[in-house]
Amino acid sequence: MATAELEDILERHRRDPLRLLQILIELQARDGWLPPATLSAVATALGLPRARVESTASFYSFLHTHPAGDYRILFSDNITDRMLGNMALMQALCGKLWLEPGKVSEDGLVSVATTSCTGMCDQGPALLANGRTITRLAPERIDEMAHLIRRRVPVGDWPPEWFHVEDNIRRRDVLLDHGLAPGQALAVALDRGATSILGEIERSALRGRGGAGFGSDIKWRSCRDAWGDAHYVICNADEGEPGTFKDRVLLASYFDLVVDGMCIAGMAIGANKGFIYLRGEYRYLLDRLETRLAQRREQGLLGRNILGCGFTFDIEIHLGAGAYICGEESALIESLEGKPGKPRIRPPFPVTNGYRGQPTTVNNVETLALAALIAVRGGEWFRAIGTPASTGTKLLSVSGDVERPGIYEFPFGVTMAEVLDAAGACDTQAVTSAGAAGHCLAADEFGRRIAFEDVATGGSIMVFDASRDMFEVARNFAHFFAHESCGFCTPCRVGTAVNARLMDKLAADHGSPYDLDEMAKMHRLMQGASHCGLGNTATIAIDDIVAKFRPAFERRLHSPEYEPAFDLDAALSQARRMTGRDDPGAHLGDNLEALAEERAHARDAAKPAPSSAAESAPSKDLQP
Amino acid sequence: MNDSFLLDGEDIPFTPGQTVMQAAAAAGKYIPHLCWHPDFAAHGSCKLCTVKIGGRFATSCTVRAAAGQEVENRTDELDAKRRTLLQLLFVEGNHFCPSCEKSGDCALQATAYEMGMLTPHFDHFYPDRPVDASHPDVLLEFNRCILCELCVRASREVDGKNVFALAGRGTRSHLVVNSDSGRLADTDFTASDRAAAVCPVGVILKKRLGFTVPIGARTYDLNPISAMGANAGQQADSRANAAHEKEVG
Amino acid sequence: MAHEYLNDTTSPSAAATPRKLKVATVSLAGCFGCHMSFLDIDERLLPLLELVEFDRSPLTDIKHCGPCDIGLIEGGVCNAENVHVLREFRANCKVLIALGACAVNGGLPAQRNHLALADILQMVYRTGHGLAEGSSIPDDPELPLPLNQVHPVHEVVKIDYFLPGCPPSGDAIWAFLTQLIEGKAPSLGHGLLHYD
Amino acid sequence: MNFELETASLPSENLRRVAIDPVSRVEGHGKVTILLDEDNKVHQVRLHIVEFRGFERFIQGRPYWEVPVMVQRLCGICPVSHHLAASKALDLIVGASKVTPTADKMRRLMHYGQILQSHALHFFHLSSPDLLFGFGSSLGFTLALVLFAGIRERLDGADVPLAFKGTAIAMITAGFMSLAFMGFAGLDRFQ
Repeated sequence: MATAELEDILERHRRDPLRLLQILIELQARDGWLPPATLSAVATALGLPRARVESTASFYSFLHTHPAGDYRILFSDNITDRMLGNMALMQALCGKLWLEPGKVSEDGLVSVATTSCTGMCDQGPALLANGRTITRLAPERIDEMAHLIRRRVPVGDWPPEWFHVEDNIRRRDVLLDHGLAPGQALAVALDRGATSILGEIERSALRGRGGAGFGSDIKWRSCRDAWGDAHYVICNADEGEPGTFKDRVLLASYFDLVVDGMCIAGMAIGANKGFIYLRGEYRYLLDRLETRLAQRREQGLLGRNILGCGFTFDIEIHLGAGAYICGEESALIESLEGKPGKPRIRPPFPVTNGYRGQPTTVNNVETLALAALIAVRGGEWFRAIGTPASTGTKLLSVSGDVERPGIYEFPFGVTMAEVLDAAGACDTQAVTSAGAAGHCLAADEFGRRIAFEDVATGGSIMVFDASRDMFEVARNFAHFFAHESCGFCTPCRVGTAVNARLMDKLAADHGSPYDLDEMAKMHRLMQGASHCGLGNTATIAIDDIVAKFRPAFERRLHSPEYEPAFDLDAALSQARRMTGRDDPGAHLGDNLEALAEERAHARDAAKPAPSSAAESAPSKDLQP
Repeated sequence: MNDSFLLDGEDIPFTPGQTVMQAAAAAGKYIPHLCWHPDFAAHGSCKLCTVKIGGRFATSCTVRAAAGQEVENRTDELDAKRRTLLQLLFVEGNHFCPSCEKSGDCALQATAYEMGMLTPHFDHFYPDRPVDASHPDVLLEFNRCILCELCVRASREVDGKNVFALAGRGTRSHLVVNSDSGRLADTDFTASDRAAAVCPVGVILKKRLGFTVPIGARTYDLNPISAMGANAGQQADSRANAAHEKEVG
Repeated sequence: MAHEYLNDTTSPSAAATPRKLKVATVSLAGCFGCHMSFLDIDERLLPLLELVEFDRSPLTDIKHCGPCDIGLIEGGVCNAENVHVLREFRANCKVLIALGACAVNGGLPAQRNHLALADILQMVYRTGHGLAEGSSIPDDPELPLPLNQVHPVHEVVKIDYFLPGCPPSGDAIWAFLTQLIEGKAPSLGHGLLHYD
Repeated sequence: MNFELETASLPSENLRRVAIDPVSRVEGHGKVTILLDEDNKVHQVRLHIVEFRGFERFIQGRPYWEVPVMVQRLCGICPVSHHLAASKALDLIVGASKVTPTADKMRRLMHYGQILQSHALHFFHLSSPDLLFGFGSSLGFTLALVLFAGIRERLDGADVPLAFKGTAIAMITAGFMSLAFMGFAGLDRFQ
């Protein structure tokens, strides 16, 4: 990377150490990886210790500190992608490019690997090609892709229809049919003023749509009342929960409402600056969103002196780089500050000590959009929808074994059965109500209602029909959490790894009831001892699945007694290869039982009489 | 009368702003811990200091003490949870105590003794981690790193050098040093840095001090870590004292 | 817990004198240091011999372990033969005790685990310093093949008790065994519990 | 030249294989295989050293001062020998070609201590069981132990030089006793 180009990037980012992650993302996009020399140059330019730059560069999945090929293909590997056959397609692509998954091809041309859910479960299987999303993969598309890669055709010149992303909106309600013009809500809010708007939000009893369900008015009020030399509004568009793609649709087709919501939040808490933390998997939206923000600035709907009311509020979009943990608000803020996404010690909470230590409100995309709607329609109107404890509507991203995967907007209180019916699910065996980090409902629970007081959800509804192996679902989740754990605290860092290994042990037919007890032990350990929500929720779905679909696990238990996790015979592979031996003694496979009999026989023969051990003279102890 | 809270039924006074751990340590009461150290900002990652306050789990090194709190500390349930956490740490790295010069001065080992850990229980990871002997006076043996970041904090907060940082994510997390080559020799680290005498395990070791103190005379041979009371947080290294006596004596 | 089983067989019922517990010991990939430490209980061997009798062990030179109450396993699982012997002990012993660091966590021999076995064999028998020209890796079928990694015994069979130390001191072994035989869950206080 | 490792390739007429496995009268792990024909005439006998651990490879890359402590674990009966061998190797590395008299004396003392311990061990643990077990073992073995325990009790009261108190004097007595018990060695022929 010529220093001139590096200087250009650093200049554009005003050599601001807080923008370290954004700088690294641009460098990664240009060079395909981040060589050590680049890390050193960036560290010097930003006046940061090189170790700090290395710790950020090595944390995020989409930043590579080792060569990853000119083409970096990442297959989305959520359980819904598996159900749509992504593994076969990946093997096919690897076959055509003569490489193994996870490795770079000999000539450094291409690497193929997996990544966590890319938010395309309604039009999967999907992959990221150098960070750009390609949906609806099929064998022909894979064949042509291999062809394009071998002929070194730039990703930008690949067939445009590959990159097309549908909204798949299936059921609209008050939010998706809001009918407001861009800036309309903002104008109303500016007209009514902060106190009145806060009153509306309070009357609406709006709760966070990211999944935690924290009262938005409480968050905004405590943020406004916190002292600080600057206040910030952050739109959490990380949307990393597997099976969730509602924010994708809001950003793609309702962006103005979201921006209005951010400006309203800014006005309410007295902030002049907002950030949108856009997940790296949605990079394809970046230019479109930046253009729209620029237009709004021209139209006086953003930036200085909005609508002539003297209110200044501007928005910066920061990209994530592949880290599910950055959905946690304090980890998101760490990432916004150019650091690895490791959750902070809480308290203090972001509302008092957030971005740059200043009072910050972090709200989900959907929450901000609803706030704008409430500013116009009023709190009472909103409160009349849904249930008393869960007011308003909820966007549900429904995927998996359904006729019509997509976005369904329902008032809170809708039963799971109604949602499944609307989506055209049949013969449903199970549903995960909050992606990998929530509960798993069996058929007898579909009467339960989607609401914070019953089935709480961030919007990810993944449906599994009777043909699905629920063990594989649990195993996919276990690997997801082991891959996404930030590694900060012992129970989650090592606990998720142990869980993933236990799942692999069962999958390799080495399982026994002992291993199911170990999983339950990990569940108990991580509940309450983990540093953040990831560790505390990493085993909930798994624990549910083991409890409600035990046969799917029992089928996997190879023996009632404890078995080793590793394959005994395979453990002799290197020795066999080096010695060239293949005689029975060189194996530990199915001859184990036979050898045990033989030894038992030898033992009985060796002892003439069942006398006490001392009598038999050792020197005459010759086996026949 | 300033405020106080109950720790296993005992009254512990505290001054406002103190965490439960700080107040307990000041009162000479031992709460198991690995990543906490009285001289540095709390970290809250090892989770050994998990207690129960009013029936809810809490990380005692980060949670503020409050009047009237009822804190459960050395209960069977919590010590069992701590044993499991220790087992996870033991299988994640390579901890070969028999040939380790920090044995007997190692907080991980002493805490495991205190919790009565007899087996690592889980399947070992046996990771492949490097040894960096490049620095003339200090050895870095990453096999024993428990990612407590005491060295990171010491080097940043006291030495002002930022020699250490954690890189990677999840179980790929690992310690890195602040040099282009990645070697300790190419940093401004010296054996007299505060960060050189803070490692609770056997990663950052001053050279030429190995096995100077005979078995039986090392810090935790003499008394268990729980008996170290307030200075339980001090990273014990009888080898340093031995070397000091040698120079002074 | 397994030790309850031990308790009721030795509680002297009025009529029969207490049956002696059958103890078997073996060293898998161990160095016999733990067996030596076992002998370090010195004269306390006598009271122990009133409670137990030895089945297979280096002492009695019995080649195979018959049905026993307690199996003391020293050493990790390093080769195929260790697997057979360990499984034989599991099949025959009511209670298995992992004795010493090798059995408990792989011990020193497990320091090879981060290396590829193929490279180790290559260096030791073919490319190492001072080897005769053309020397090769032994391939006699009588030799058990080494596993790719050394495993602690609990990673191959279910183990009931663990007695760490390299070696555990004679006093630690004595305290551990006597508590176990009295039917108590063994615990080692400060000074007895060591990993080095 | 590439010499073939000699192995027990069974010749045409089948020989019966008898294995003494494990060989337990020595530290370490071994196996003896004997090939006999029908009328029990021995054709081939081999001692197989079955244990491979790879110490020589995995001590590479370790801090040099750890190696003596690591290689002790090669053998639980003669750890001192391996420790001293490693120390001597390190003498060359650290340039201590001339070892100080104290160090030399300490090394000899350690080695003598082990020799005494090994002799007692070899007699009481490794060879005497063969002799005594063939002779009503619990009686013989107990006899040896009671004598040994008795002598040690008497030693507690005896005026033993400070340097020899405790284990050292016990080992020396064990050494003398093992010499005394050598007298039983010839009894085996009366089996």
